[in-house]
Amino acid sequence: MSTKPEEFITNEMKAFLGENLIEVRIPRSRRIYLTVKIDDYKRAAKHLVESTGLTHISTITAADAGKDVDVMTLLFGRGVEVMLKAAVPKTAPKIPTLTDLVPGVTFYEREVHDLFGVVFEGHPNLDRFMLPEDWPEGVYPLRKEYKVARLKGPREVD
Amino acid sequence: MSLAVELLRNLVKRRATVLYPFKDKDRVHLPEGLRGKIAFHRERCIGCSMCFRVCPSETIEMTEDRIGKRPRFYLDRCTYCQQCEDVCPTNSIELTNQFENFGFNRKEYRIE
Amino acid sequence: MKGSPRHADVLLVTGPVNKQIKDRIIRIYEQMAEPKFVVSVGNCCNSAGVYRGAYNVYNGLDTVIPVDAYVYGCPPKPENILQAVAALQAKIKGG
Amino acid sequence: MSTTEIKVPVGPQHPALKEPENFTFTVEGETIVKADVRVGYAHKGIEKLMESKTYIQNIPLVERICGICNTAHTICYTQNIEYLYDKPIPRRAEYLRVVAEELNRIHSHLLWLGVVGHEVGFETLFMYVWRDREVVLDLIETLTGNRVSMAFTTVGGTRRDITPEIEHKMRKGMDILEERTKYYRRTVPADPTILARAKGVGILTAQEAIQLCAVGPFRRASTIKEDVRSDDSYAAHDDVPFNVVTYDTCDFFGRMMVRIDETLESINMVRYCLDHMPKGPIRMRLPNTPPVAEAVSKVEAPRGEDIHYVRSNGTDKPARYKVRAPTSANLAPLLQTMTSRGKYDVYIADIPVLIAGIDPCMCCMDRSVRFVDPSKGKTWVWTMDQLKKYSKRM
Repeated sequence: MSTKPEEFITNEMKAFLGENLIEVRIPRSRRIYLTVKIDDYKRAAKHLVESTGLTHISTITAADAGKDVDVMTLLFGRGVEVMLKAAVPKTAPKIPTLTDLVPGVTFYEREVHDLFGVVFEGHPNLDRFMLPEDWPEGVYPLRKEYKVARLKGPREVD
Repeated sequence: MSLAVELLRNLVKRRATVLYPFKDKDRVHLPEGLRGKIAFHRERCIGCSMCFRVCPSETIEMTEDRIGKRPRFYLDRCTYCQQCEDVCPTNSIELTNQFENFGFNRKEYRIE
Repeated sequence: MKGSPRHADVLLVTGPVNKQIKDRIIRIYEQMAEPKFVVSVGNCCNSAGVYRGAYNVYNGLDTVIPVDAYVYGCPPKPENILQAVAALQAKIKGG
Repeated sequence: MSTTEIKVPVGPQHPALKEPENFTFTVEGETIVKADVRVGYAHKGIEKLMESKTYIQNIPLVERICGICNTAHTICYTQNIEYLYDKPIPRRAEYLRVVAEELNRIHSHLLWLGVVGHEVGFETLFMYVWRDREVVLDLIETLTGNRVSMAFTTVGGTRRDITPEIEHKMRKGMDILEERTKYYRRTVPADPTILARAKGVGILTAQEAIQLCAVGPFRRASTIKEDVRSDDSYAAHDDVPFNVVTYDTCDFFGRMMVRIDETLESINMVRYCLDHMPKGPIRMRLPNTPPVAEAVSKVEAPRGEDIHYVRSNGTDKPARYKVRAPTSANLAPLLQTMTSRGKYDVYIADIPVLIAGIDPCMCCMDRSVRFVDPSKGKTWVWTMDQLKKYSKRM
């Protein structure tokens, strides 16, 4: 394969998604950043995992970008780390799950649900994963609007 | 059973445990670059608060005294990362290699 | 003697105290029989050290259970921990 | 739960390896049918805290994500910020980072080998391995000033340099360590007590390892030849020769041998770096505020692939910082090895060994074990000592 893996993957994804591919960036060797809309997210991930050989999903994470939450899936294959980003509106934070595609991501999605409140449709069990039991419902610590309140211990006197 | 051979060989060897502080005070490994308790030289400090900006654990707090601005150190929060010593322009902060730091009241463990 | 809090005299705690482990620490502390002593090992345990300000961490073990001796260090050298426990022992004997 | 299944919770006080965590096993008599995990006992909210500290202040915080493999997180973090600036750092600093990382790998793998002896009930091995580990801890303390948390790398390079006498001490230390690790390489696989507990325990086939995204020695023990140092080489790994160790036994025994061989590889890598250390500066000054960008950085931590993501917004504080430690990637495959399927079934007695199999560093994650028996309607919590006594009696 004469072309470098980065070019091969970007051409493959451009051909597959066409103009739905909002943005493609190759900031450095062995890194590709793709941005897609929510309804292409599952299709793009499936294509990357099954037909472009990126079988290993390193992690699924999210970032608060003001009015919506960017859900980012990091896949690895052919020596290249690909980041697939989809913006999810905070008003309706829903995105299809990838657990049926790669079962290893169950805990990543539960963590993003716990800390960002993004609901992964079709996830086997989205209950509490990392936060303590008495953490209030609907409060997502990694969102910008959550102001960090310092914990005061029962014996604390300052 | 070659592990048995090891067992026998160890019977004659010196014991590995260091019974500090009762015995073996000399066998403690003390390299000269050890990052221990902070020593602050007030006379060199010019109160530029660079150390305050670089400290990761709120150990350093800027206060005033009759000479001028200076840092106060809450040593029970220190992570011994030595970033304050690296960044101080007048070398007035220095991490000694004194590692025996313990106490019964953490409110007193400060450099005022 | 079994390795459980009920037979212990001194409880050594290390690492930051977070919201979820707080109740477990209090339960273990209550399981210990009087007279009991607590040694907080490391600056994370003394004062949440580098985690000060995290939404899930308390500002030190002494905001949750009474602490008798503090070992400063991040992490403290093993000899330092030994010396602190020995000093606490001497203090207890000394009355 | 009509079948005679029992749920058994153990913990959360240090079920194995002194880490708080909560497993729930549904068991049928002796074999485990389903395993589930509840984490959060060591969750500190580091990622939110990092958004309120500057890039320099975050270095000691990132280093304390994991007490054992802290160099991996620090190198991954500082590399990530350098990707934001997109400026190369001095070559000598990259070699120093490889030395620090491999010393940390030797210390982490030897610690794990000792704990395997402790889990299996072989206390003498635990004592011997941890005594030999002191050699590498003293080297790390001489080089960086602290036995465990190195504070060695910073944004733009490293903070200390290897002087001739440190180099001399390191070469002597490497010889001692090589001789001791070779000794364990000979005796540990030949030892009946360990073989009985390691052979054929905790099966994870290659296909399952790929499906469940296992990482590190846990993955390489199932025949998959993947290592971040060779696939996505960072620092000076493109120069430093090493071969990726894999085993095809897919069980606990394979994981143990992968880690022992990796220790020998690391010793040779440290020697290679000392021989070919380039001259030049060890640090490059970088401004406090990186340009607005995103970056992904990967490192091969002792437990596996450690991946960080940073997003900067032009200020001196990161807008978002994500850390996925290797142990959280190995959690799903760990549960898979704990569920009986087909002709391969798992017994309660295997739990301590299986948990130790992924070398869990629970400050990156966290766990313990609880058993529930629906047919008897009984649940009971076992602390790790009870579980280990039970497993030794089996």
